[in-house]
Amino acid sequence: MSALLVVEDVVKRFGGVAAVDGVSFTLDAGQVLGLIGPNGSGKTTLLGVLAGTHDPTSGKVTLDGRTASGRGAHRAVSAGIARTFQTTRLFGTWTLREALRLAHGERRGRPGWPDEQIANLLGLGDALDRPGASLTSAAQRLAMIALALATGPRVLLLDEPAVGMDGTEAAALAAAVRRAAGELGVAVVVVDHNMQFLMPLADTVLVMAAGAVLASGTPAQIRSDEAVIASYLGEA
Amino acid sequence: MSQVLVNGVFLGCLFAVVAVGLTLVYGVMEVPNFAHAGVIVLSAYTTWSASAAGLPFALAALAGIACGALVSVLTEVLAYRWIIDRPAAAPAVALGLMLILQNVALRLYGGEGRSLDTPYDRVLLRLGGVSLSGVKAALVVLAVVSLLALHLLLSRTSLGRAMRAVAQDREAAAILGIPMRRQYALAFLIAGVLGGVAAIAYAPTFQVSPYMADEVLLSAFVVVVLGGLGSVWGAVAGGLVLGVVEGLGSAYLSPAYQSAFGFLLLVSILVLRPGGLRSTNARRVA
Amino acid sequence: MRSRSAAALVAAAVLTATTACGSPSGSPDSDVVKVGAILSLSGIYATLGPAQKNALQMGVEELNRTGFTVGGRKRTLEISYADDRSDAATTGVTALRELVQSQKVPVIAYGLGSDTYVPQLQRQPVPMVNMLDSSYPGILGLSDHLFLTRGASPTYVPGCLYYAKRKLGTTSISVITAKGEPYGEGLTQLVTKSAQAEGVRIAANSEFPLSSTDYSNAISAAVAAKPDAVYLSSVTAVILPVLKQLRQSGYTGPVIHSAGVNPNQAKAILGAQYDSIMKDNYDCAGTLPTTSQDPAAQAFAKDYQQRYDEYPQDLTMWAHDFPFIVAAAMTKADTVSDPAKIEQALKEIDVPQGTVSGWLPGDGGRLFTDRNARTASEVTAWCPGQDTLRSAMVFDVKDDAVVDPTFPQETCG
Amino acid sequence: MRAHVTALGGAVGLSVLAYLLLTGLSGDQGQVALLVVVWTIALIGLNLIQGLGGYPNLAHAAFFGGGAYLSAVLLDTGLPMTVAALLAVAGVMAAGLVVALVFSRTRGQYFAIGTMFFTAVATLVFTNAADLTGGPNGRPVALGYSLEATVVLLAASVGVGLALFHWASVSRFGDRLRAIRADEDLAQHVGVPTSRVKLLAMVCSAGAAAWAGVLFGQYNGVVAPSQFTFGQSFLMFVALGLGGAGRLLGPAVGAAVVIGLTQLLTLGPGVSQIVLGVLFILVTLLAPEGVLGGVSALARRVRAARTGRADRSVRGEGAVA
Repeated sequence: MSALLVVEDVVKRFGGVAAVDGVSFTLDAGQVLGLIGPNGSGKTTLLGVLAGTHDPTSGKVTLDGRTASGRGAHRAVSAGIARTFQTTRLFGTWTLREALRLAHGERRGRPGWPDEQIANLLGLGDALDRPGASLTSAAQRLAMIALALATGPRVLLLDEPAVGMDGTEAAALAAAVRRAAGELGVAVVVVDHNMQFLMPLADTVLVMAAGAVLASGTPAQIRSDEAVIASYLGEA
Repeated sequence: MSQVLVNGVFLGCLFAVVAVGLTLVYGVMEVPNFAHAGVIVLSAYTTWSASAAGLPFALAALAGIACGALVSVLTEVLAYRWIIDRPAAAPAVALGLMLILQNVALRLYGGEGRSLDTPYDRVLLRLGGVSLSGVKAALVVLAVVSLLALHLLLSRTSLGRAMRAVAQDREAAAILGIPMRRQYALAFLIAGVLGGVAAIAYAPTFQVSPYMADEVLLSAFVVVVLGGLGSVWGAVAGGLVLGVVEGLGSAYLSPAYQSAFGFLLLVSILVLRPGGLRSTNARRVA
Repeated sequence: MRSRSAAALVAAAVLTATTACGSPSGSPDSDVVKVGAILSLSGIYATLGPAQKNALQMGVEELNRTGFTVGGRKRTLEISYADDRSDAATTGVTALRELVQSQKVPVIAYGLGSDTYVPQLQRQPVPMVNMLDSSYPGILGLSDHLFLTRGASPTYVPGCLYYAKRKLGTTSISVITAKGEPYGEGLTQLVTKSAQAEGVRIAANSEFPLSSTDYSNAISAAVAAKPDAVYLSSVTAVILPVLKQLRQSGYTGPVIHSAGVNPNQAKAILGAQYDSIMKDNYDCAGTLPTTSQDPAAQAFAKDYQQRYDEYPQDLTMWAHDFPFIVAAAMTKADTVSDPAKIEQALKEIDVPQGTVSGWLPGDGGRLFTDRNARTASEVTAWCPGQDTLRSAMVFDVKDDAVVDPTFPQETCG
Repeated sequence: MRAHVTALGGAVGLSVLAYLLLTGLSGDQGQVALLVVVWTIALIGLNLIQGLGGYPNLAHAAFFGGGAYLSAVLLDTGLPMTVAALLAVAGVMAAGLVVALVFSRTRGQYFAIGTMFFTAVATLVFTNAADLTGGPNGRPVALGYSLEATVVLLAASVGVGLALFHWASVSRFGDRLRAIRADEDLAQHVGVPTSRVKLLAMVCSAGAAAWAGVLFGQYNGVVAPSQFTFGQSFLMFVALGLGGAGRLLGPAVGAAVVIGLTQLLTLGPGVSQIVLGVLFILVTLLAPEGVLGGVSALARRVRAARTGRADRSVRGEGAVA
């Protein structure tokens, strides 16, 4: 069986600078990929290319054999790739229920959980009818994930989802992501600096430096990789 | 041909002086200051009534510039200051101010055009086959002098450097302890002075009327987008480019569509760079 | 709930607003007869409207001193003035509807915007008497309800070229036109035609958009052709700023136009230098009250100048005569309220008593021939240092050619 | 369901009110009624792109004028009125499509400036293409509909327009536009095809403006460039904001307030405009959600206070008005 998501030699330049410089990897359904690396190493830009936020300068991303990159964010969503952002973004004064309904409406027949179930999964059951802006910042981050899940994704891209969460909250989030991956078969890419959160969650880890892949492997392999320790983990 | 170019440069100087005032305000406050048209109109009328009352032209002109500066600062203190956190509200407030200022002029001075006389009305400069009336030459000189003065202010004084810092990054400037309110007022003060200069420089060629600045303002907005919102030298260069383009288009294609040539320029820029030229000239003054 | 209360709110607001300013409408047969006047009291043509209003006021007062008799009763006239703000299509049409629908006036005097009134006239006909618009092609073809109390451009433009050629020695002329301004565009057509007839070469034909404030391209094109004279095609408020920039550009030759510029306007629009700017200026249009040979016109000119401290333009005498024309038509029609009958009567009346314009009567002594009443034409020249104009040539035009020209002595004041 | 019934009731009610005002008033007052109704129709369109979508569209006066001029020009070629009207609306919608495509990637103030210049150019064309447009002083419009038919169409258009807007507003189209208004990037990332939605909103918006223009021309009998300047675009933009952007009745309230102020306040030249300017600023500063937003906020507060005292439960309310 071929992989669900195939990333082939993706390059993204801004002006003359290559933010992502030839990244390739594959990801299967239900798998969680951790993406780590120092600030400015190109993680968020890579997520952007996967999610259609940016067009790749070269290379391509295929989902189930079909090209998914370079066609804009909404087409990426309709192909089944959804993302969250580093900064919390919800629709201002909208209630979570309204926002989920909109995202759900764009699902176009792809399978997925009902909105209530998504909210419950992320512990947001009580927050459904409250305006997004009135939630705590941790809840807002979860709400953003709920929104992404409501589009019925096959690939979920999370950009620093655990920022500002304490240990318990992060563990609950990790459990929720695991369930989504396991029960819905969603492939997940998680960018985070919080190793206590990320390492137990990820099936494989990809380390980026200066736009390129420095190393990849299981969390255990990465933890012992000297190059990674020297360039990144050691400083952390 | 050279005559057309000279006319283009004259228009360009006019656009530049008005556009620099707009872009300065945009740079520090992100406000599309339509009220600038009203500032120009009130300056011109002040000069006109002072000189009609018998004041020598130079004094009347100073009075006009002072009035422009005062009105401009008032628009900031009374209106723009209160929407600093809501950029979406800026266009409505700007339009409201423009309506108020223009109609105050209409109320005070009536709708018919007035003629502003200058001591250099009948001067005519000739150089080869090119001629330039004294009024237009004076505008070019005033534009160059005031823009140079502005350049010195921005680059050589601490006030100017502070203003550039604010335009660069508002939050960072506030953290550095730059008094923001003073900077806002200062930007409007400078814009008002430049508006006053524009008014006294071009009112003598045209007419003093409540709507005298409408077309110039539109062209100046093209210039501001052309040069990058917030960029002073962009506005100067953009002004000259637009002046020459409009001058050429008007002379060789159709004078009726003079301003349309500027708009075409603007549209092509917005199509190529939806964020204006700002994406390269990120908010900066000077 | 909310939409319903909001709907009520809108309704209430609109109703209060619209009923707040109810206007009384005249009863159909009162002793005070109300007629309408739509004038350009403000805006770009504000050089015209206020003078017309002054003159109308004088005419009404003179008429009402004796009054006029309709249906056996003594009547006086009252004019309801409306300002079209020099924008007939927007404000003027609204004013017309207000006058016709709400105030129910049976006849209306007006100045500009004839074509824009035509659809409304189709819906609700009322005779409209134009006291100003001589543009070419003429306004009378637009609607049967329009009347014109002045000679149209073709009755005076040939005189411009006739005079320029013979008295100024002009063999070539540059024309500068306000594009989009119908009066000016018509003048340019006529000047071109007359120049051809007189054997005067058109050195250059340049134009500027009406809304523009910088005329340098049009002016340099006109001057570069080195003409003997420059003709400026449009109305006073439009051509005077052009004239100023023309003189600033260094042109010193003669300037001809048909705008009816008077000294007050020259001073107001041109500023302190007006006298030197106006030097060598020639204006060909209808006869002026001040330079007219007609004693009634001269007396009116004197009264007007005394009362308003303003030089009377040609259009003031036509405006002055409007109340007398209306009174005569109502008397003849024997109604003060039926627009159709009054319209018919206008076509049949003779030159009324009390008028001062020196009307040239048509067949059978009728005032209007083909809904047009006219006076003689005249070329006037600016008198430097004296704030006044002198008559340079009085003439009439038949078949596009100048006839019966007379040349008064070339003296000012 | 309740929401639909009240919205439809409001639409029918306003239609009837429009008819009564147009037939009951004459002269100056009739002109005010005409302008309020015409602006309401045009602003219902603007309420899609600007009200729901949050795009400050300053091309609306150009579309409005485009409908008026185009129908007048087409009528002169001898086409039947209804054909001329439909072609004019279609032509303007095509222009709207072009404008939307050209400025599709610009946002916020850049979109405002870009569309403002579109209107400025349109005004230049209205002013200078004198053979077709009659030049700066305007042109008469051949009367294709009788006055009675025009009045009925005007009144009906208000109701139909409001009903269509309500339907669009509660449909997914409305949600998508509101999402674009709230956060366009996020909207894209939950799958909203933002470009397509904006194009559709802009084209529908232009169509409503053009239809309003056609009817305005038929009623007024004359059109002129001064009626379709970027200043008018601005007034429309502000009128919608004043009434309540995105709210069903925002257009009607905004049109009534702005037209009422500009036409009815005869405080001497200029003064009504000064009052208007002060009002813009005050409403922008004090009631960012417009008059209707202010009213409903006030109503909420009053109701909250009352239920607090009497301990009654608050009834659910529709998301309209």
